[in-house]
Amino acid sequence: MADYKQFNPAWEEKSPVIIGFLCNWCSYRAADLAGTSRFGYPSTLRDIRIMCTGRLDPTFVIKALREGADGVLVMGCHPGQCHYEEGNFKAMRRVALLRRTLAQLGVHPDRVQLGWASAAQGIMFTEIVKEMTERIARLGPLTWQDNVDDVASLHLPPLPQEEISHG
Amino acid sequence: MTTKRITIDPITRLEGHGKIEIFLDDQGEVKNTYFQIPELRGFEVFCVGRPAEEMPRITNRICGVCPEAHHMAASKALDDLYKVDPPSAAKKLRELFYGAFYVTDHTTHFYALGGPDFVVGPNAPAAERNILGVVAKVGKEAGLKVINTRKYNHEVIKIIGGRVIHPVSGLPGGMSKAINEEERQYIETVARQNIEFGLWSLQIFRDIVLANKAYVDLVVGDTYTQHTYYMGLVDENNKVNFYDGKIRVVDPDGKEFAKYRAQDYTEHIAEHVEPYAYLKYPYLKKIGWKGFTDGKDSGMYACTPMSRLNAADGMTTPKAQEAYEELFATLGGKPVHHTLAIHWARLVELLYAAERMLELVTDEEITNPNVRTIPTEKPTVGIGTVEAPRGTLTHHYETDERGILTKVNLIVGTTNNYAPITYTVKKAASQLIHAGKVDNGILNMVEMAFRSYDPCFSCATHSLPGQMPLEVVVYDTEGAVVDHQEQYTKGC
Amino acid sequence: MADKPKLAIYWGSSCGGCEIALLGIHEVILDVADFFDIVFWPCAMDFKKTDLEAIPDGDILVTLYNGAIRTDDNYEMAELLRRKSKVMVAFGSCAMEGCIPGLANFVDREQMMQYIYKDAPTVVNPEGIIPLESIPVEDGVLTLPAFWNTVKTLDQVVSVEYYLPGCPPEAKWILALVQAVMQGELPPPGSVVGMNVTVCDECPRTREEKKIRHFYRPYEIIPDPTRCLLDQGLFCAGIATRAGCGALCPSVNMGCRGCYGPNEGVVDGGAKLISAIASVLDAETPEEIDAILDTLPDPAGYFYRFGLASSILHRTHLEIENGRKVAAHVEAIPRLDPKLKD
Amino acid sequence: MSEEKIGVYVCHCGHNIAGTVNVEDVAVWASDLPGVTVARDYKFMCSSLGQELIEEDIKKQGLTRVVVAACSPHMHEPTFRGACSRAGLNPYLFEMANIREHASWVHQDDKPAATEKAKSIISGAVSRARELEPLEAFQAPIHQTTMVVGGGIAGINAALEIANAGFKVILVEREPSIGGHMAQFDKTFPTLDCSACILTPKMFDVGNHPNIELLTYSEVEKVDGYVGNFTVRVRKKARKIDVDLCTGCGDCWERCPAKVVDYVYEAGLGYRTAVYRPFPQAVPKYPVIDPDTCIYFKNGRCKACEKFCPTNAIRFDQEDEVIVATVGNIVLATGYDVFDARRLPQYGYGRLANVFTSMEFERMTNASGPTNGKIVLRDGVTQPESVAILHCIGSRDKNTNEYCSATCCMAALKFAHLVKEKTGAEVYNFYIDMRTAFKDYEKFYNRLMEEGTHFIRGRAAEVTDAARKPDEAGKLVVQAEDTLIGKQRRIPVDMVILMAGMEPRHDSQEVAHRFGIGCSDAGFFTESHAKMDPVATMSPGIFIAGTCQGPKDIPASVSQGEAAAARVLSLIGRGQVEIEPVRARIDEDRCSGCRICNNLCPYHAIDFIGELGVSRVNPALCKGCGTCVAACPSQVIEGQHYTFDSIMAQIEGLLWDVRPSGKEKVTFLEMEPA
Repeated sequence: MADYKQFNPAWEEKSPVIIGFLCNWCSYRAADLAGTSRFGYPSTLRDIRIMCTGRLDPTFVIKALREGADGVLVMGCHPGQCHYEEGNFKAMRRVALLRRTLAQLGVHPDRVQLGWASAAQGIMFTEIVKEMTERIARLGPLTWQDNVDDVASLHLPPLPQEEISHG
Repeated sequence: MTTKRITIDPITRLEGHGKIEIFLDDQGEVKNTYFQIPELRGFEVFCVGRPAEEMPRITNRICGVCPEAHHMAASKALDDLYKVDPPSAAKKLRELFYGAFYVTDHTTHFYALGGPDFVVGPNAPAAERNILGVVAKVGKEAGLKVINTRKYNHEVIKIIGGRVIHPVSGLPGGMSKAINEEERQYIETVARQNIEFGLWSLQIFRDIVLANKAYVDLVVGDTYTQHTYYMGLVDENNKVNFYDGKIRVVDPDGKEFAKYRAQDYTEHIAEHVEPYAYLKYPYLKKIGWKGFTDGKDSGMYACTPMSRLNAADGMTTPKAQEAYEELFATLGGKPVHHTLAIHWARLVELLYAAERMLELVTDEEITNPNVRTIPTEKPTVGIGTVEAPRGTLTHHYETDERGILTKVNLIVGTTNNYAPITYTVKKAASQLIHAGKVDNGILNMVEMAFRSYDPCFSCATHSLPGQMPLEVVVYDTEGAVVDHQEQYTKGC
Repeated sequence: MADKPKLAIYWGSSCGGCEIALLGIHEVILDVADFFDIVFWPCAMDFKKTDLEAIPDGDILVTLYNGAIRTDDNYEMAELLRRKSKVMVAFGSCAMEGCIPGLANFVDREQMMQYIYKDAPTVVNPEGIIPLESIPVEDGVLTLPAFWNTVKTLDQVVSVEYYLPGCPPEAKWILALVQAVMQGELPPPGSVVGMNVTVCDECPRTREEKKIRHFYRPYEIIPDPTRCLLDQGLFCAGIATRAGCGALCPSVNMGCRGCYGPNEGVVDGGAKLISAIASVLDAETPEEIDAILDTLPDPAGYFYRFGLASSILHRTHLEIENGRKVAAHVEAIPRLDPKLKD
Repeated sequence: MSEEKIGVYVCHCGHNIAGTVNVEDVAVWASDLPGVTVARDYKFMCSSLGQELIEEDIKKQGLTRVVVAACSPHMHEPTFRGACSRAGLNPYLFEMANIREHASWVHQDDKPAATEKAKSIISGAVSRARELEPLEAFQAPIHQTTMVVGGGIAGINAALEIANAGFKVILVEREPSIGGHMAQFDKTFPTLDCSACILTPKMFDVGNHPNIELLTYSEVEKVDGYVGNFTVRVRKKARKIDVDLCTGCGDCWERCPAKVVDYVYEAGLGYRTAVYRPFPQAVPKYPVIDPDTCIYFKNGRCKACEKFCPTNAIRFDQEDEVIVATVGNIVLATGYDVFDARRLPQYGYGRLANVFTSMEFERMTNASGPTNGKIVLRDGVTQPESVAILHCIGSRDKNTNEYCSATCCMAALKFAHLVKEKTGAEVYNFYIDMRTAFKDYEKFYNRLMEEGTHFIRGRAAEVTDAARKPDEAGKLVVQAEDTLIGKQRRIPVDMVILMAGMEPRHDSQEVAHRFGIGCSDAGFFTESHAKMDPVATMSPGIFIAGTCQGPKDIPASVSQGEAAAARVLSLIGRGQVEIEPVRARIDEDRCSGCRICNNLCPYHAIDFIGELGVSRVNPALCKGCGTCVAACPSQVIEGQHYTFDSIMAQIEGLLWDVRPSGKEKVTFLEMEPA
């Protein structure tokens, strides 16, 4: 496995996990093309096929972050090229508002990214995945569960970590 | 050494609604008394980052019992923040709304919470000292009167504020909705009934309390007397006003000590922190924090219905003015230092609120549809003050140029009285506990002192409501329980 | 008395509004007092925790729990009542979704202590005293209940059978719940007592196809009293909020803020608002989109006004900073990459 | 939910997957996933044996869900859905896990990582499969009429094939006449037979075919619907001629005083009049009046054509006509644009008079062209004594087009031959590589070398008229490095021909979007599969043929046109087609009528029913993009096959290895203070 400690020691032996939402017509086929053309890219992306980025419910993005993903990548057709005319515009608006909301919750905007790749842009697809992986690698793991298992919060004033752990 | 420890605790520490710890010395005399408030929600902190105009709909969640007070204080702070003057119809609408709130709130307290002590009697069994006890004593129609007064005034609150609990209509520059003639007529009827109700309540007080020497002695007794500064909101003629005016402080001799605009409150009020309470202790900055002692030299001040009457020169409405004069005449002139007199003062205020409602609702401008002034200024700082039933309530906001809050400070009704309450408790304790012997009556005595403030620790801690279930546990040196009683009182 | 079904009513970290709302069922409260043996209601009756502990587990038929979980106290009482009760009802927004107190999940305890006891403009605290969980004083030690970093909802700490939404719940639904219990006609566990449509269903305002070019702050415009507020660019959470209140706020020209929580089947109400509102923005380029969104400050504060503690993310991200967990901060407002234009 | 019996099949795909992903381990691992009753790995799942494996398990083990981990669903989803339905399992209860394109092929350098990723993908697919619901595909009848867009040689052949099979065809052509670029050519390589002679009969057939409705001077404006049932709006531009009266006699254009350069047909080398017929063999034979150049349309006077028209067919007031047609299939054969040589100023086209483009030369050497086939310099009289032919103009060039235009080498050889034959001039070919693939092309190349044409291997650096030596005076000098001898060479010539490459039509992106298909980076239309499905597109019922799909020569274009026709005919023969039931559905009882969704639908499939205060989806118009589903704030719109629950489940599945161990509650209780 690739070594991500070089970007951020917090990774230890782990690798970033990115959930991808790919539209059926452009970006998913771009990924297919990257495959048939054997264009390699980091194994960090785990993608979900949706018919159109217009299907992207922000709940999915939030769910992914909560369930252990370090980032979410939404990819669709280039503006004007959407198979359903304008679904990708809706996605762009939602991601814009979602990122503003998440920023208030301390989630770095780089963790939720939007990109376009047409069915013919296998290379562009791999580059977007590479770039996102590197950004996430620098940010370090998200591990949202730690926020909720808020052990440290149970004692006042905060005790040293090791004493807290059995709290 | 054999120090005894007495814990007066709301059920147990786990209830965490307020706790009194008393430490005795070898002779069993009171050595130290601690009154703890173990709650905190931190509105001042999580309101930062929110748009200021949302405060009337967020800060009212500080207290579900007096949300109207926070709603108004917030709305006024926003007027100040945006340097906008609401149309006079809007101001009148707000004050009318506020009057209805005062009537319900004072009614609740007098009949359901404070009053029973007198009406039913301080030594009656706890089970009878409640609203039902009152009904039993003064008759069924009385109970109905009380319930209906609450019901109708709640309707008024809903008409103007949008909702009975947690109203929403306050905005910088006015109110989101005007009232129509039909609504006005309804409110007028309610206002007239309120006046009747106020007079009737005062009569009950006369008949039951003033006619009973034992009660009067209790009221004027030393246990329930403390000489503090008094604070209240007054209009340009130094008359009592709940919605607007300047803050006036009189010293224990009744002389004006300070009179200032809400915007200057930080020059006059400071807060003291103790490590054993989440609640802070406000005091008069110019005098300073001298611990829990009374007198001219202590910065401790009270802020109750009685304090407001003490701090003002009278009432603007005729019937209330009469009642005002009667009160001071009966209790030997201003200022009145008797804690239990607060109940009487509360009824005077109730009558004033009712009369004021009628004035406002019969003002031809009250149905004017123009109840909004659109702000144009860039926001910076806004401070708003109203008289909440339990004391002067101040909201202080600072924002960036988009009106997003960067700083919030709240000085809430009951907080003002935290020090005097503590003092009362301490005094009662040291007067009633001797040689390690705890008189069984102590509990209710302490509690009465305490309840007369109608403390609302919901507001105070911006946390739980002001339920103050008190429990006395007396331990002998082996820690075995020798005596155990408990009582409840309800804040707000 | 003893063979009457037992009822308990309790508040955690709440404002007391739910209790007042409960009194809003007026005379029926007397039938309730009659039908049930009320074994625990601190705000009204004289029972203490020891009495509660004495009750056999599962002996209480229904506990109405309002208020969120913020301290050890809140948690331990919830835990105890759960053990004693057959049916646990999350009564009101605080217990159900965290409500306004849940907004505290935007910050952390350190921030609160620092500001409230040290930085607040009126505080004079040269020694920098902050309240402690356990405070040694001469002759003994005083204690305060532990104060958590994170506000939790009732069902995040104990299992809950029914939910009664609203801040506070409207009397008619309290009545519905109480009567359902008294008539033994309880809905399947997990049910929310209320409707499965949104506030729009009860809102009399006329709605058009949505297209938002600009958001107005409530004080910026005087809205047309007959048209949908959102259509007029005023934020209203009614589109994504469970009905049942009778659209009270819109009826006084004020947008809904979502106190009844998300609609049936919605997992994250905030996410739904984001999706719906962003979808109808009248903009197609990154610049246009950001320009419109700049007119809607504090989106998280609007979308999660009442539901932050029950949202999927639950609270703001915490980072370890010298041994303490503190709220992570993203300073700049994220903007779309202009390259996304094509 | 966990009562589902799920079968998981991990495909080796020979070495394609198994070479990188440890398929045996993955299969064993998958057998422990919740709900999985059988998990197997197999060499080729798509083989008949592989499919039978699935069918058998469904029948014997009563599987309720099937997951195949293999290639892209775009490859074999239909295959395995078929297997499922043959075994009696609703095909929409099948889920594909793409562990080839999305794992083994892209992580070949990291086998453990590829294996882990394959597990995640399968885990996600299994979780999603559990949430799938049975659906019935729509059966859509195929409308028998076909539309062919583009009247070049590819479109002509497609149209004729279908029409000859007895089905109606609507042929839409943007220009006044069909024929396309082939109609401009003189000879065709390598046989050198006359282009017009082989094209004209086909054009005539099209013009007179009972089954072909010919719409020239027309453009498609809008396309709605889906395979079997497209509604197409065509704008028929006003010819300003009443074709019922016009005989094509030619009096009008002979009398027309407005002469303009003809950039389309004559490639700028010749003129036409304002009322014109592009070329003599044009089909249809009727002229058009070009309002941009007609004097009458400019200043309201003239009307010469009207005066002289023997049949009074001139109609200055004629308006555009909009035709709405319903067709079952569409063939796009919209052709190519010629590279504009001005974009390479170093070759001097447009600046140096005797630099010509290949298309200009085609017209020049064409007997019916402006010079009646004479090869002369710009002066129109002088015959060149030396000619340079520069290859790869706008092809195989990072600065213009990276791709090879495939036809220029052969065309260049053809030109060299014609120059020699007609003028005996010296001919110099400047080439990078000679590309003479396909039947008999190499033979033609050898013939040219025997004819004595010079071949200089090297891309020309520039063409200049700045003489350095006396023998360069008054000539065009082509500067190039001869890479065979490794020397710079300067060749003075009289004429230079630039072999301009093929480019996608300038508006190919818009056209692609209009028809709902994709474009390559360069802008050529994207086929469904580069090898196995070259004339179909990602949109069922839309086919592509000829150079709109990529550079190719006449025989290739012809065969693609006919291939597309065959695909269309097979659909018409089947009579109906299955359409994925991926649609949005509104639960009207729970719709609160907030109207958020109303104007999100690009197909206007959502209506607001005022009296009920609810919104409703028209399934015939809905294409299942899911935009309204995601937007609905009260979550009462369900997206079939891509349901909220199925996607949420897939997220959980994909994150199987990093998910928090349990529910928050549990972890919380662990935190209970001591």
